[in-house]
Amino acid sequence: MVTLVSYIVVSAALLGIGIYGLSVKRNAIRILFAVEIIVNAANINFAAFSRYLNPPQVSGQVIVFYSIAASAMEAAVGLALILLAFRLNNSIDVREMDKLKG
Amino acid sequence: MEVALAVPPDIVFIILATITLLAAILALQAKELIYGAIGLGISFIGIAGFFILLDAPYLAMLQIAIYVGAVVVLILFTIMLVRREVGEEVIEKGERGEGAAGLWIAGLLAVSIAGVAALAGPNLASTPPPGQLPVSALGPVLVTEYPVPLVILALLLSAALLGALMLAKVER
Amino acid sequence: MIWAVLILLFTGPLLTLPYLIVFPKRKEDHFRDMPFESGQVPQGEARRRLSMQYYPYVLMFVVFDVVGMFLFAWGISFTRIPIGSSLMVLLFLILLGAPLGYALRLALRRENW
Amino acid sequence: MVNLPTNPADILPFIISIITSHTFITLVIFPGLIHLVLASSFLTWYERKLLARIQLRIGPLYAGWPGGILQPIADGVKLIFKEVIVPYKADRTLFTWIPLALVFLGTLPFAVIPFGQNWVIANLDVGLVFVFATTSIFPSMIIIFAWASNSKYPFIGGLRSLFQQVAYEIPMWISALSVVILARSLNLLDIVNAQAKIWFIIPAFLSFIVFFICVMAELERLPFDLPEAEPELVAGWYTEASGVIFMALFLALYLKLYLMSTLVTVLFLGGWWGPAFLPQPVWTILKTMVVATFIIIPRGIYPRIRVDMLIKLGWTRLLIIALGNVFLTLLIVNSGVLSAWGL
Repeated sequence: MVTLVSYIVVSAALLGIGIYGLSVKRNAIRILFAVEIIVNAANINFAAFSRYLNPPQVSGQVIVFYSIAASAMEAAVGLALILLAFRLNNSIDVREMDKLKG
Repeated sequence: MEVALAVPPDIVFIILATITLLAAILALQAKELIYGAIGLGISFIGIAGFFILLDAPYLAMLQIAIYVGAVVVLILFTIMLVRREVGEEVIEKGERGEGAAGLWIAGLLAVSIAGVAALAGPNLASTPPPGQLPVSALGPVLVTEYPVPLVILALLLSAALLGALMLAKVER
Repeated sequence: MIWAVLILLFTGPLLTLPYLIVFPKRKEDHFRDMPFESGQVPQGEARRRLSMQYYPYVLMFVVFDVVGMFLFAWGISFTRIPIGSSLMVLLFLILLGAPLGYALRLALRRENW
Repeated sequence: MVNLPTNPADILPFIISIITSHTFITLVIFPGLIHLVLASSFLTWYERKLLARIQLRIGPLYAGWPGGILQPIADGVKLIFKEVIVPYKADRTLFTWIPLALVFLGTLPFAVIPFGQNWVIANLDVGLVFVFATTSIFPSMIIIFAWASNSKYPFIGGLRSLFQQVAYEIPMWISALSVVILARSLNLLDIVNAQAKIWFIIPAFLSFIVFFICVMAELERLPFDLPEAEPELVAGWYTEASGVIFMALFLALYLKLYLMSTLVTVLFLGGWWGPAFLPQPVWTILKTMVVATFIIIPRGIYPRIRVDMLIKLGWTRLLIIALGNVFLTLLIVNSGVLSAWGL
């Protein structure tokens, strides 16, 4: 039986995968993947709650809409930053981006 | 369709969840970044499947068109731009020791959220209320109830476009 | 969804059968498997870093993808939207017009990339 | 669920009832798989014949009557039994499976294309967006395939293909938007039904022009065939494809040609509407073939355009015309000129 809880569980699992990638990975593009996965986990929750509320609400879907738009833009800027970092450092390892360190 | 090939939603849900989670893991763990991007795309498609199950078909199409159609393209493009000539993934070596710790943190977080949700389960709605929203219900709400976020969205889009361009431009 | 499953079921065997017939793992033959370069021996790496020139257009695509999907959501139901709110959409597009023009100006200058 | 028969004697009638059911016919025979494979292979023959006639040649001749119409089948058999060469150091998995995924993606959008009032597989409410969403996955597949083949020409071609399809997708969507505004629906059945009295090519002529140009660019047809430019790039992004892989890619490309032609028909040329002496699907297919002819003909007569012309045409002219046309359509619809035709 698919209930609201099953969606929350899937989204929690996605969140866990995302957090794992965020904390462990050193490749900047991988970290961006992790961020996208986390945003998607949140989107599932919005859509699920909006569907299971009574009466059916469209606001949840609108939030997902804005969230998708915002995270697409975040990916665009993030990838531009990665390009810039690659040009300056010749590496996309986040541990090597320590030019500002004293 | 008159012969309703009524696949029980549970099976569809389980298959979708498996695909999504495995693809998300592939996105992070694949050796080549290209495979990672493909895994990310498959995971996005799985989430679009969830949106269809949740009676939000427009969101599913949005997800596929924006994420799989645009963001994955941009990611692939960037991967090909930042490739090193030799030695694809020198970075991954130092991760071994931290992997276990990260796994513990992430697993703990996910399990605790899922546990709380399962405990609160009886209080949450278990069956969705009947009645789907038509696709055309999204537009009026988007434009009439949220006009200010709309303008902010326009500003965000322009800022992101110009910012990303200025960042990626070659300084001379 | 049924359609997708059925296509998988049909195109799968249809195309994997020849795949299986044709694809026994054979010994690698360096000369036969060489990439085609009009008869010349390929030099250097094929997957060289690509030029940045195309980057701004892909970026513009990502932005206008979002705009396009938004406009579809507005377009199907615009009869039920008061005309004042539709002016909001006009404002939205005008706000985006200026960055588009500037981005195109940046993108068309060859020395930037 | 369908009740499965328990008595062995009932099995044959049960199978017959399944095969003759409308669902099965729509899925497998008419708008379904057999029709799609036949139509796309017919299109390959038709294109060769048409181009040959334009260039005062004869084209395929020997395989089957009339005019070598069985040529696609002969080609298919030949390609299946040819040796597949995977280039040295290529990514074997991606190189073999991406073409299959492309065929899958090429067939998927036909689920929502209506060939007649009852000849549609899935009556989706978001049909048009579904078509656009599925076709927008093509460019990333192509660049992955080009990357996987580890060769220079495919890589340059794949890059150009990505860039071009990305540039022309936006004007295409926005020009389709004025059709959506006229029909007030994303469901392709509703869109065709709204054209019962007047085809949308008349109130939305400008967007038809923009849409058609964008379709040609999306399909990488001359004058927009920069991704496969034979004199420069050998065969563009599928230079290294051979045997079955080439067949799958070719099938996917022609499925996309057929898809785009039907889409133009459905959106602008009134779908199945026509004098009643022919059944509805026949009208759809006839109009589709006319559109396909107009897509193919420039290949015989036009030269290729330059990259900068491509950019300027797509991102400035077509986008601005499409956006302006949306507001023109809004004005037309609000002024009530079209109320005589029920719009």
